[in-house]
Amino acid sequence: MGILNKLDSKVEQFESGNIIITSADKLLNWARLSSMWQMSFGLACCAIEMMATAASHYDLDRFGIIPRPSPRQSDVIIISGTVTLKMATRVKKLYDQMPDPKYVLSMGSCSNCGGPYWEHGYHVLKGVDRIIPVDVYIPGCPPRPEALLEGLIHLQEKIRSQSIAKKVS
Amino acid sequence: MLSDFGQVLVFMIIAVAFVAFVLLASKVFYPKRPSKEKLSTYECGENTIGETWLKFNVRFYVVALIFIVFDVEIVFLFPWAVVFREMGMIAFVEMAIFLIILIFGFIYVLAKGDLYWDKPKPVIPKLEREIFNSQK
Amino acid sequence: MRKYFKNIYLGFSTIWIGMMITLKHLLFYKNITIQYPEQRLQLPERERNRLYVNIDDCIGCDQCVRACPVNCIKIETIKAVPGDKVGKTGETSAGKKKALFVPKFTIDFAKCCYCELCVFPCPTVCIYMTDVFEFSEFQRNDLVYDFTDLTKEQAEEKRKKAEEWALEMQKKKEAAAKKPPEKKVPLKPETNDKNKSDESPDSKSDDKPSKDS
Amino acid sequence: MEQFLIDTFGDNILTYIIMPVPVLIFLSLFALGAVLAERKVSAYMQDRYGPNRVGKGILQTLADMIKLFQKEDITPAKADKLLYNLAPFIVFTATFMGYAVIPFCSLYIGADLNIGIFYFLAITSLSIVGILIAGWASNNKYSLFGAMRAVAQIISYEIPTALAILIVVMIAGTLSMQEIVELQGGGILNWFIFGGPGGATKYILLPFLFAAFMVLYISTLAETNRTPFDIPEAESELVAGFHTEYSGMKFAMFFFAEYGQMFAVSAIVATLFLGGWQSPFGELIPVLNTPVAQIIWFILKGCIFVFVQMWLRWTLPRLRVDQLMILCWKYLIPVSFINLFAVGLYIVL
Amino acid sequence: MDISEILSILNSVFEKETIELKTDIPVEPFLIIAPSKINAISLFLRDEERLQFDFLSSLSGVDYDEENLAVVYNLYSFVHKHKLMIKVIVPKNEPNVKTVSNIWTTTDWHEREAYDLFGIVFEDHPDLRRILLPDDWEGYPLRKDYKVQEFYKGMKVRY
Amino acid sequence: MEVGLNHFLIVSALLFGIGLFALVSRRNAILVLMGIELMLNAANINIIAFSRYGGLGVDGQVISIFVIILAVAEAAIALAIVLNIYNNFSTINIDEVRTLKE
Amino acid sequence: MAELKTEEMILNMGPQHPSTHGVLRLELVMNGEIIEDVKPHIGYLHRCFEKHAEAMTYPQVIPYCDRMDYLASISNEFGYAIAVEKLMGIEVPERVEYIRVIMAELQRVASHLVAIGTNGLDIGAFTPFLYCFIDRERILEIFEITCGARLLYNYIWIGGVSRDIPEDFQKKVKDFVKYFRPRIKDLNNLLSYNKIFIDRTANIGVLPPDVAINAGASGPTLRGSGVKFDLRKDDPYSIYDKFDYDIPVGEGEKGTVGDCWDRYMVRVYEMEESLKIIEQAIDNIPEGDVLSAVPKRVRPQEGEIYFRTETPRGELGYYIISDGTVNPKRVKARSPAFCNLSLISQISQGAMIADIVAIIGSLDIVLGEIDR
Amino acid sequence: MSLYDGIFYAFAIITVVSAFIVVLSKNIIYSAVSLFITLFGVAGFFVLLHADFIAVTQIMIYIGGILVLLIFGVMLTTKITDVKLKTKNINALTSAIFVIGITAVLIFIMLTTNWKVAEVVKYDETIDKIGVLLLTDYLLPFEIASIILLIALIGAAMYARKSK
Ligand code: SF4
Ligand code: SF4
Ligand code: SF4
Repeated sequence: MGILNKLDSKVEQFESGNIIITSADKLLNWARLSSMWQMSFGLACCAIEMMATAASHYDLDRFGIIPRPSPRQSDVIIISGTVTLKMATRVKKLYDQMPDPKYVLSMGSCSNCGGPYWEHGYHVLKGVDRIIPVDVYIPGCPPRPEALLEGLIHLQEKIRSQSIAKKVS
Repeated sequence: MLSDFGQVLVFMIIAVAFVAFVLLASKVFYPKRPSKEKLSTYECGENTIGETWLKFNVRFYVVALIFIVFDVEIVFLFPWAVVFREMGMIAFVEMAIFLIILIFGFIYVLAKGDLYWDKPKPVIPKLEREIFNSQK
Repeated sequence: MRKYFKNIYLGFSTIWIGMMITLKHLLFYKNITIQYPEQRLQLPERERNRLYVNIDDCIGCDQCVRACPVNCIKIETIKAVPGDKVGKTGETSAGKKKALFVPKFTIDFAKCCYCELCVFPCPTVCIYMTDVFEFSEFQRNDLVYDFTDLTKEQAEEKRKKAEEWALEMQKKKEAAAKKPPEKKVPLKPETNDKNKSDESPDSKSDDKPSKDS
Repeated sequence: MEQFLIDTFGDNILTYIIMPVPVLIFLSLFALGAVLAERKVSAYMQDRYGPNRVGKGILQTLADMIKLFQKEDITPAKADKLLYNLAPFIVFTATFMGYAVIPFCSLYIGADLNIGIFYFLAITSLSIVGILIAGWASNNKYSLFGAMRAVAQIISYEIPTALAILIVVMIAGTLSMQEIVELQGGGILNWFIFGGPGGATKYILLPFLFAAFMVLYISTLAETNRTPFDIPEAESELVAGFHTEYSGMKFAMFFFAEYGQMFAVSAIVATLFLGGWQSPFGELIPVLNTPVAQIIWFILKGCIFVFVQMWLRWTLPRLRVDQLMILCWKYLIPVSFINLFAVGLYIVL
Repeated sequence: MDISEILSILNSVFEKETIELKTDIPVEPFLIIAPSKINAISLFLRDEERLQFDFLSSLSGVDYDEENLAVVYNLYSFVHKHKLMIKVIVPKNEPNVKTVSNIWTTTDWHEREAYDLFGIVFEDHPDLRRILLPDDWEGYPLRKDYKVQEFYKGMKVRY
Repeated sequence: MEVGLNHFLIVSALLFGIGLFALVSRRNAILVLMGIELMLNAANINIIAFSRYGGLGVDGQVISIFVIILAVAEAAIALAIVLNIYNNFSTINIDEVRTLKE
Repeated sequence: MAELKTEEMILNMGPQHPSTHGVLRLELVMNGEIIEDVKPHIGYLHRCFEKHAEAMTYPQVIPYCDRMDYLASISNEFGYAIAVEKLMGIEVPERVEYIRVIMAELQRVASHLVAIGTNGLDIGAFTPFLYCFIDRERILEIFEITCGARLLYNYIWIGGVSRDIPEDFQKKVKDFVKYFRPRIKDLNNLLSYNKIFIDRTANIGVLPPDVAINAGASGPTLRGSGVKFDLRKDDPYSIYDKFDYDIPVGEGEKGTVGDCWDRYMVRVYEMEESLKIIEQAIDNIPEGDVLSAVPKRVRPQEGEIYFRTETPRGELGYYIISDGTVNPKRVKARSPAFCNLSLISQISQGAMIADIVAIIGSLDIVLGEIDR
Repeated sequence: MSLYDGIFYAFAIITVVSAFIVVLSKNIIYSAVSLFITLFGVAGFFVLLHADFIAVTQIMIYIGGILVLLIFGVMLTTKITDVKLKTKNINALTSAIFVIGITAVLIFIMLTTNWKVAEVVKYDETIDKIGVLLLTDYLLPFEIASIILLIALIGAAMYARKSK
């Protein structure tokens, strides 16, 4: 049991015809990509832009994204800001506590690779991908709300290409 | 009457069956990748300190207690309300006595403050010594 | 007792007022949401987003690198051999002579903090900020942009040329001035040294190129 | 409905089994719609659009459901497996059983118990046990806290609810939901909020009935844990309350039950005070009093109350737990008692 | 009130050696106080009728020079609206300063921060732990000779 | 066999027995209370059964309401006492309390 | 009140918690619902600002200043720029001063809007929060046309501002002021005077003035306790002494002086005062060049300075030591939120778990500034 | 076997089994949950005995009230992960024999007694009859009940207050 266990977690550019995309796939992917509940979790300056994105002007809810306070009910974690070494273990724990399938958006330079702090920041984790697998990197410091939305759309594309079927070579 | 309750039973069975069906069906689909971290208790990203044992307030109990007394009272009130129109004044007086006795109890617990939840008891911080008074 | 009723009154009235405000918004206010992928804001011209380097105009003067607080610009330059034209015309659009090849001009947008400090000191106004912000990637390395117009082979060739020429010059100089032998021309163009900082981030005190700009 | 089924299938067990199905379908559709409506209403109140990208937004909740369907269902290692899994059953079942006595129209009621409203009151309290178990079994501080608070809140507000219901029962003299609705036939002025059928003197009761109506509405709000009474799941304090640890479909069941309850209590309020499925025009316009129209009236009335619930939720801050209790014990219950006596006096005199 | 007046008030109570006035460094003049005396002098500064420095703006640790660390106190008086800057200089190998957290509660965290980042030990501080960095961090990062550790809990620190 | 009075009586007797078992064998005060509740329930079944089959009529039901009230009063007071015991002895094990008292 | 005998429960709030405003972690020692002690743990966002400042040249520090208090970047730059200017003895042109003040006041409004909104959100009111963000967005728009960024501006430079104001700047600002006044009224009706909100915040987290001063509180937190102290008035910098405005202080209108409601309300009033300043300044911006005083090389003489300004959160002081090179020897930022937060364990004793949320909200902390 | 009988047996099995779990379970919360089922089953019996009002009262008071009170009691006095939660049965054997004896005797008496079985009374509406009876024949117990409740209320509140 657990059909979705086979869900590939890495993006692979499938060549067309390589894979049987069933309509079930489509339905499941569609549901996942259109209802990404985000874990309400902010770290630093980028979190403010994330809040602005969720606010009326940009409205994350349009994409079906609502913040959930508990990781148990969220699908996507937006790492919005500087991950410090003190925080890193917690971020990892929170990520771990999310149920599969789950996605990670790295928002802003800091979580991409330490950003402005990459050089002298003795206490800054240089990129959140050192602890958890990141799906989409959104550049910017902070990224504009639109950039976050674009990243989300990017992530949706990635989800769209996922499949539960085995690859047929 | 029995058939009506039978209907209620059917409602219950359908509800249970529905939940069971949905949960089982989802079990077929969802991925299972448990790990130690994933199964650990959520506490804002921290490890839990101590037991999940809350020092519960007695208020919880007192509320339940008072509720149950009122519950019983309500159980009496319903048949009373149904026959109220037919019985008229007698019913009213009898119930009034009944209620007033209980309301007395209610007022007692109310006055004693048993019903109030824990109010915040703010401790206003103080300095050991007055050192500043020009602004007042 | 009066307080009791006042509380009830206040409760209802303030809740009512609040509800009227939200109702007003529900019914009469225009939605202000920008429906992003379909609808876009007109971004102001000063918008600070992804940098763009017009490499045709770049003279490889290194000013932007020194100004950057984050050290996310990396430039390598190769001295042009006399007679070798840099770029198509050998000049910037303003007509300034270009003397350096720029075989490597990368900006790591994963690090950049979009502060615009690199834009102002550029003498040829060839590095500037655009309003492109939609460039999220699946891989972090894709966020490192290289603006150079030279291919690797070309760069290699130019480098060799420059080295040969430098060697030649050195020999010439040695021949010309045998008496003061200490005065050596460095093998590589000076600018190259300053770009090493990225390899040793924590020895911050001396390799910071922008120290005395 | 029942008669119709008996005609179709004969008087066998199948008849009874089919009866709840419309309710289940309605409940599912309602939950899907209400979640979406809630998001839309809140969005428009906040000058934004709300979900509008998934099939123009209409399919949003469907997508949510299918997504929750695929989500891993985590049972925390420290949780009590058996009870943890049992809780959603109890909560959902309790909610659904409440629907058995809600009269949707003159022909359809799940089970026309002659003690219908009393039954409703009792059966909704079953979910208390579910909540307690959920909170306890999760072995999470927030959950337990949330559960205890939820229970304390629900049971305290059951008293004013019952007292407010009693007022209607006193006037109606019956506990059967269907009969209560039938008594309110004949136009808007016969609704119990206007004193039910009766002479002109009934208007003396108007303030009391209105007070009872308010009490009932407020306490049902509290019983369904809606803002401003959503302390058990107050995000800013207790993360997600008793279902903090629940994920996937089990969480969806709680969600489902919550929205189901929203409509159930709204329907009860509508039934008791606003004439249930009765058309406001009575028999004046007979077309508006056919069973189909009745269903529409009923759902409309219910939905209005659901809308007010949403409206309140997106306007108000939430109370603190002690204030909530004070509101119940110090305001609602005394008011209800006074109501009770006043209405009683009116009737006997 | 001028700093020299403050100095003269202080001098009338405390020994001259413990307090030193520096005016040659722009922009602000300041007093240098012996580390052991800081507590007593602070108390005096706060409670003396004419001074009443009831507000401590800032307490900063400084890597002063090769051998010394310093603690800088910026005081302000809400009553008299005057400011004062005090420095305490301690050697790096034995950076002990008396705490003033019993005088201004705000210094509680400030001192912890100075301890955290410079390793200045505040004697008699009620709860001298690291505040910003995790408890198991090595070294005092704001010292000029700080070398960042290679790994922290298995995570690489450097880029 | 047609379900009749005896069936109900047997179930009630079983419940009573189980409740009694809790009463005599369990040492947790709250479990003892649960046992008592079981026994009261058994009694109630009896009363109602007789009210239906024994010609007791609705009177039986009224009586059972009073039984329930007694159960409520008993549970309320007993639990309050249990709380007090717990508060004083930090345990609700009856035996332990007994020994602690001495 | 003696409770049932059990050991105390420790509840973790944060670092991921919806209402700790970022990565703050509070360890609550609870007795039932009553909080006996609060142990704040900070440093989850320690980004080594002071270390960076030592490695940067003076102008390069400014982007990092921005990132300290990311809700009030302009104010952060402002203080730093003035401090360095003082150290170097630069006189900035009048026009620059005006622009800076307008920007700083706009920033103050924007920052208070977030503070107010999140305070409401903590209490459970979601809609006012979004209304605040809508209004804030209007301010960001002004910032964006001026300096191109929405959040972290790098606008105020040492000796000037990075760019002159655009043409329609004045009009936009005036529009905003006109638009915003009635919105404050709406906000008050919707949130500030709501009975539930008052009940939740009045008499909670009372901070007496002497304790506040002793603990180093500043800004609205201090003024909420009734202390009329604002650096713009009491230790004027830039051109704040030219304007006419009030300093609102908490008066205990709904409860005790210094409670959460007072602190909250001080911010609301302050927004109106800021509007006043903006109105007075916007029409009087003198002509001139904004970059004329910007030095080519920023290399202050050896010296040190402690300079403080009033940011939306309170007294932000920069202690800068220059050793005569292009890099500062030490930059210490005395952050207001750091001091304000240190008060929390004092003022939340005996509060309930729901109150602590209100208290955090009313302190208006920004973790970036606390941890730096 | 009619449907009625089937339902009866189902309820009987559920009730008795869960009652067994109540007393035998090591985990007191499990006991409470099984008590929930038992009480529910008893309510089912009441329905089968045409005592609908009593059945609902049973749900309302026992499940909504007493059971919650019991669970609160458990939570207030017992640590959840505590070993003490897992109370064990002492001298289970002797008491089991004793109890089985008594139960057997009871059942024997019940089965052998020739109960006077009257005509099965048919009534559909019990609630108004109950109402009338309460206000007439059972008036005195009714009023006394209020006093008992009053005493319970005040007494329990006092006890609870003392334990604070
Ligand atoms: S990327 Fe920039 S805006 Fe985002 S957290 Fe880092 S410094 Fe702040
Ligand atoms: S914008 Fe700032 S961080 Fe980015 S390259 Fe230019 S100077 Fe460096
Ligand atoms: S400053 Fe301008 S010209 Fe100089 S290297 Fe940079 S981009 Fe090229």
